[in-house]
Amino acid sequence: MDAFFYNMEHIMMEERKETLVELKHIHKEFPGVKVLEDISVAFYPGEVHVLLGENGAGKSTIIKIISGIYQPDKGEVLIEGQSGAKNIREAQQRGISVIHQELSVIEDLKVYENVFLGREEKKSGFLNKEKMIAECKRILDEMDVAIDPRSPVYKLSNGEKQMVEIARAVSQNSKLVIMDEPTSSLSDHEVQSLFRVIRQLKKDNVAVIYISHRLKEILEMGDMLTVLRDGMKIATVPVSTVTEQKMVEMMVGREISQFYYKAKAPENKELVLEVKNLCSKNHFKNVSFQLYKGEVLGVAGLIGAGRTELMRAIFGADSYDSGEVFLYGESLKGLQPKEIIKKGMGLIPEDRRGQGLLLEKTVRENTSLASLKENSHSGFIDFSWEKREAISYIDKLRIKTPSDSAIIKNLSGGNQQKVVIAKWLLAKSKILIMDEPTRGIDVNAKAEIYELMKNFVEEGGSIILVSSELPEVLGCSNRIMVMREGYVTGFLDSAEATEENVMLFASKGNEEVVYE
Amino acid sequence: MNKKNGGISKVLKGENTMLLFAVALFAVCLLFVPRFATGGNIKNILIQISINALIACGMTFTILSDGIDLSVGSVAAIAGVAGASLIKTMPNASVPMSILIILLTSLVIGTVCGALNGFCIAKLNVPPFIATMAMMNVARGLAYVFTDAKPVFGLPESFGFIGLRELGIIPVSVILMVFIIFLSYIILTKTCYGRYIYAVGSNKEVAKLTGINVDQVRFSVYVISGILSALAGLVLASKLQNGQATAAVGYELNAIAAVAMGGTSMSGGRGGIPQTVIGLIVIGIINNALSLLGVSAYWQTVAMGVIILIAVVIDQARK
Amino acid sequence: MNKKNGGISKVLKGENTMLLFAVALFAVCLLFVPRFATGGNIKNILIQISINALIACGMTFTILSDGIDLSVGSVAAIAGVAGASLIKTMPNASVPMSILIILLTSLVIGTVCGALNGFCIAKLNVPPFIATMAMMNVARGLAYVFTDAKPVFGLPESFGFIGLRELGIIPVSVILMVFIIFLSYIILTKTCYGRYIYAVGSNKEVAKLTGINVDQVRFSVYVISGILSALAGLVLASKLQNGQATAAVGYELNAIAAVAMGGTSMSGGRGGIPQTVIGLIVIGIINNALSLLGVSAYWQTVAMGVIILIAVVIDQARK
Amino acid sequence: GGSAAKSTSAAASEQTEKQTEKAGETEAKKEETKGEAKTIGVSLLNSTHVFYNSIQTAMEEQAKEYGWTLDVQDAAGDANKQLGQVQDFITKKVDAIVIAPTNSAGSKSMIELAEKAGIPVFTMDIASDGKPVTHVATDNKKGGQLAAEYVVNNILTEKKGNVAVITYSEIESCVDRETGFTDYLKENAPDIKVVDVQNYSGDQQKAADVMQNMLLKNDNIDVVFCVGDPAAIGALSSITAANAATKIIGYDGNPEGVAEIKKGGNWVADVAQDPAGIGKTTLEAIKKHLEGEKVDSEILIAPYIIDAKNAK
Ligand SMILES: Nc1ncnc2c1ncn2[C@@H]1O[C@H](COP(=O)(O)OP(=O)(O)OP(=O)(O)O)[C@@H](O)[C@H]1O
Ligand SMILES: Nc1ncnc2c1ncn2[C@@H]1O[C@H](COP(=O)(O)OP(=O)(O)OP(=O)(O)O)[C@@H](O)[C@H]1O
Ligand SMILES: [Mg+2]
Ligand SMILES: [Mg+2]
Repeated sequence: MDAFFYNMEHIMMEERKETLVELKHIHKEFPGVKVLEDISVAFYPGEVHVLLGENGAGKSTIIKIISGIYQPDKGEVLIEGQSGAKNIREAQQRGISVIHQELSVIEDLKVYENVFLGREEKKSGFLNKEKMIAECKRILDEMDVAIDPRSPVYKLSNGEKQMVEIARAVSQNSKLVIMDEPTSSLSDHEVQSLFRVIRQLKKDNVAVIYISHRLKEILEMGDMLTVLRDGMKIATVPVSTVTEQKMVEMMVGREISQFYYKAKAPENKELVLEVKNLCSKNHFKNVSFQLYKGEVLGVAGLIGAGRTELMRAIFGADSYDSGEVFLYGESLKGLQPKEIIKKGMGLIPEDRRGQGLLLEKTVRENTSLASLKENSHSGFIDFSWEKREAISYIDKLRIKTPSDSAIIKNLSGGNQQKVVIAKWLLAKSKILIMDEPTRGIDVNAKAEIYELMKNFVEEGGSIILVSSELPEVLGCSNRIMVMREGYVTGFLDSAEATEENVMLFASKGNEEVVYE
Repeated sequence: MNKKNGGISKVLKGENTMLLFAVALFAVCLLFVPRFATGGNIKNILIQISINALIACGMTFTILSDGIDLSVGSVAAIAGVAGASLIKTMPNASVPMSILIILLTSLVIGTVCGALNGFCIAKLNVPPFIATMAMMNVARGLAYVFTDAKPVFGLPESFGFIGLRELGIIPVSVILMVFIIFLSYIILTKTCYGRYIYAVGSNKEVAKLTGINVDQVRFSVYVISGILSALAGLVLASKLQNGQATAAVGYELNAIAAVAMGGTSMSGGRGGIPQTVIGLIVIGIINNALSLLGVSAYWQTVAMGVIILIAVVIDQARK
Repeated sequence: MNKKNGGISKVLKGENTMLLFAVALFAVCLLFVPRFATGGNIKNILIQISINALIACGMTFTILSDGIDLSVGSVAAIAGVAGASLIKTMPNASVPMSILIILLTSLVIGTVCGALNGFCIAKLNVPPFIATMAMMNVARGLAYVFTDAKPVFGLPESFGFIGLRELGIIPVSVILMVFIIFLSYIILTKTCYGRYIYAVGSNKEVAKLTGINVDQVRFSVYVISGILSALAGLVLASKLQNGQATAAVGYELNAIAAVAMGGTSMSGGRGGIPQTVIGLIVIGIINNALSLLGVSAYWQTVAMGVIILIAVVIDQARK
Repeated sequence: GGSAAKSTSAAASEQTEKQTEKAGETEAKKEETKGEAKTIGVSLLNSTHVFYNSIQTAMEEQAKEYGWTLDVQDAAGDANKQLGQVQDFITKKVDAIVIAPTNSAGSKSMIELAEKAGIPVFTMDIASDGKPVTHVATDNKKGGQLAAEYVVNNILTEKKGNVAVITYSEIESCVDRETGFTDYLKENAPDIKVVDVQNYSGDQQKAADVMQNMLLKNDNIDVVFCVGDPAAIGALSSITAANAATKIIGYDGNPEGVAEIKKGGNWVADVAQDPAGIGKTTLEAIKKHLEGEKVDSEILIAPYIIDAKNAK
């Protein structure tokens, strides 16, 4: 079969001439890990080339090599026939722009300042702010996102930040735009805006490298597909020749029989969490809902709908103006996360690097952090317990790491996410709020996480699942709450939940607010 | 200009509490401190903050870039000593000549010291605190070695132009201060370079990813700080008509206090010259008022600490 | 213990360059500095670093939590003055009584000053640099007011026990230093609280969302730093047999230098007591060797700066 | 005061001469006896201060003459650092130790340490609470009095007027100068009012600032007494800038002060200490002691006034 793919690739290479970027026999190693082995692949103008592979397969490393962040140990990069970029600046000057996997915006700068960072408009030597603001507004309007160019970026939601980064990358008039999981925190609506942009880029004969773990997107947008497994190239094929099943097979090396795991809705409704008329100025208004034992409550909405803010408020991380939250009938008013965690709640935040993990610390230390105290001996850490549990969760969740004392920064994104989940499983939480839990996670790991979720609720836990990936919400939730601009616009149960229905609620006006 | 209007309208909306605090403090002093409200005293305050202002402008650059410069006082001292020694060899120097000497010495000494700091920080990756602390020792030590700790005095009259004379009714040192403040403000808010300083201070990694030459930015802020410190040292020498190795000890803390008090974040990326100016004014007014009130030296120290704290607490409480 | 073995094996692998540097420095001094290699001199070095060691241990806590404590010197001074004044009222105090007074005074003064710092920082959200700078002024000023800048002397013999006496051949102050270093090490590496300090210093938001009481942690490190600084102030007073308001000026920089030089990150989360100890030893050896070599005071300042820089540059270059 | 000063220093220099002669005579003998090339450890309060600098220079000259080695260290105003230096001197087995203590209290333990090691200790400038072999110093209170006398006798001869003081509140010896000055006026010329006392903390620029404020606050200041020459330099710059008539009396007798007095401007007089005298006398005392002679436990070098008449 591989021979078949190889031939096909060969034939197509002959048909087309000018490559924009070409990798030839690239090898890359980090201390102790071989990350890329003999990778050769070519990228052409006007083509969307998808890189696909499990977490840690080496996709981000490839794009970091193309964009001059890393130099290959062996092999060469050719950009328009010339040797590759020695640093980021050079790559940029030679027409390569990148949307990195981890959010790369400067929080303290304004939206327009971020969009034009490094290529400011000037008028007689000084910054031409008016022009940049106007231009930025135009770009954002074209992408159909309502963000004020003058707003400081730290005030935006994660999805909005992602849109800012996209705006920045696509407005550079580059020859190659690389997108490393651009949609991981976007909902359908924004994904469609992004696709419009990509189509326009194709028309302008720009090359696009696209990385995503959402297989549907790949089928919709991709032209060519390169699959990686453990740092090696499996194949390069036209997207038109594959199906979702096929992609999974190429990527994982086996078939995945079942993907979404939905637990049965609980029979007798035992109330666990109740939110009553929760309001927070600017973020959400009058939110009420119930969560029952053994259920997965999905929360859907477009970016900036206020889901993250709501979850943080429930968890005690942010204060709210009015309303109340009851956990097992007890009010949580004025409690800190510390106390709420003690009562059995856990939060898997949307921004794992900024809010979920101590990047400089080890896998072990991150795993144990939330349950350290409970397992200590009069304040002294039980090191053997810590190591035992860390190793057991590395096993259980199949976390790909050299050891339990590896610095978590060096793990691939998906594996980092699994450590966050391990942290709360170890803390024996009964209620888990999962904010975009599968962001940046590969299909295989996703399936594993869905299974974990199912087991979790079946053992009597409850989950609030906030996700921008509609199939995930639909596939895993027993009930779905839809939000729009800070309001709850509706509840759907399993039977009535379809993509169309959810989108209807997610985009309709406040006046039509419906409660269960 | 935008920003300034922004600042004022923010005050009216009660957002920029530190400016509000400065205004309130000023009003209180006007009412209760004898002779505070005289033209002469306002001039005095301006003269008194002018040296710290030059240093604090440079400090604003380094702090915004997520650094710090502890060597400012020592650089000021070594520059003062060098400039004084140089001018001493020209007993009949004219005013323009003196000014030239002052500017040249600032430029050379400031650039050398600043570039060494910048090189260690940007290229050798030494934490700014350590690198500039080392420079603080080295520059101060060299100033002592150079002068044997004796003041360099007997300088030509003309050398006092910048530190002592007035143009019309405005002291030259105050004009210089206003000019440097204005220039720093323009650089930080109206140029790409200024924007990059904020970007680097806010997030070095991301700044690097967007193609900003992070090393260059980090290097250059220390050169700027060095030059402005050296200039401050020369103004000081001009004002006191001598160059001394012991001059400007502990001035780094005064400058940092002014920068941080105004609300510039110690970890970079947020703040700016308007904030520094407010900080300078508040500290200047407090010092002046305590001295006019004849508060005893010991209590002055206490009062200074308490008032700075109150100002910052009020500012934080509003946020 | 884990960590220590790690440290040594790292050195063997050439990873912990600063320790290597310290060892090399020690070897060079053994060979080239006359009288360096005597038991008496090693004892001297230990005595000389003991005060800074107490303060630097506290500083390690605050810096690891992403803070800083500039008030250490002033707190030491006010504690020394208070303790000396107190013991002066008991001319016939026994040794245990003196020790009790010293410990009690450290605890009370250190807790009060540290708690004020911690409150402003953790609860009122004042940047640590500003809050502790304010405390630096306030405590120093109060010490002056309290003593009128005159030393408090004529203290009972017994007061000198901690600072001057020896148990067997080991000075009591050195024993105290070793004890505090050990205690700090245990707290930071073996307890949940220590782990939380690292977590808070690495990322406050993550720590908060993981259920760590961030405010409490941030508050407490300043109390620890306050108590250790006060203790240092009392050991100093005991050693010098008097309490004076001018004591320990500028000690904050010495302590920060020791902490930062060893490799503890100024922005928190990384480093620890072993690093601080290495920093203390390197600085102690340099000071002692320069003094034994009879290098002139001015060149000592220069040399100190240069050597610190070299050490850190080598350390960075290896990374 | 002035005459007393001269006699003391004259006596001192006579002694020096005698000793040099004696040294010449016994040169041959000395070569046989061990320890003629002595090493003296000196810990100065603050070697970045001109005053201590002058002491150091004089000592170095004298030591050269004796063929001794001096090991001068700077305590930088820190008692703990000074203690460390004394410990290092003991390690180095110096023949004698000279301390200019950072504070009147606190050098006791250093003296005891050295005594235990059999090394004699001498103190300079600031008296110790311990018992050194000899203490050589200027009388600071006396210096303040001299300045006040000068005001009464030469400036405000009608015993009426306003004076101010720029002091250094953190340094005990400077506070002594201040009180010497104010106490003398209180007793001998109650109509001369001390209208303002401000602290300059050893920073010239701060002295300029407080002078500015004092001039603004008080309509008329006839004389300002500065407890150190750096303060006087700062004050001078503000007085010049304000075009005021305030006269300055400094303290220290540093060359830059003398230069200003010679110019005949506002800086009219200076209380001169004799740092060279202090340095020399100390070494002489050490020599005597090491040779087994008895020395006085205190040698006071009186300060004297420098004004336009005797400035050189
Ligand atoms: N700086 C580094 N040091 C050590 N190992 C690294 C480093 N960067 C990446 N790796 C390792 O290289 C491998 C490939 O990482 P890479 O980020 O390219 O994966 P990826 O395919 O982008 O995965 P994901 O889908 O999770 O983003 C991973 O096993 C990762 O742990
Ligand atoms: N710190 C802040 N200050 C001011 N506004 C904020 C802040 N954080 C978020 N917002 C605003 O709150 C709104 C809701 O953001 P939130 O992150 O809750 O959305 P979300 O539904 O989780 O969307 P996403 O899918 O993009 O994460 C956003 O429009 C954002 O602009
Ligand atoms: Mg990746
Ligand atoms: Mg969200």
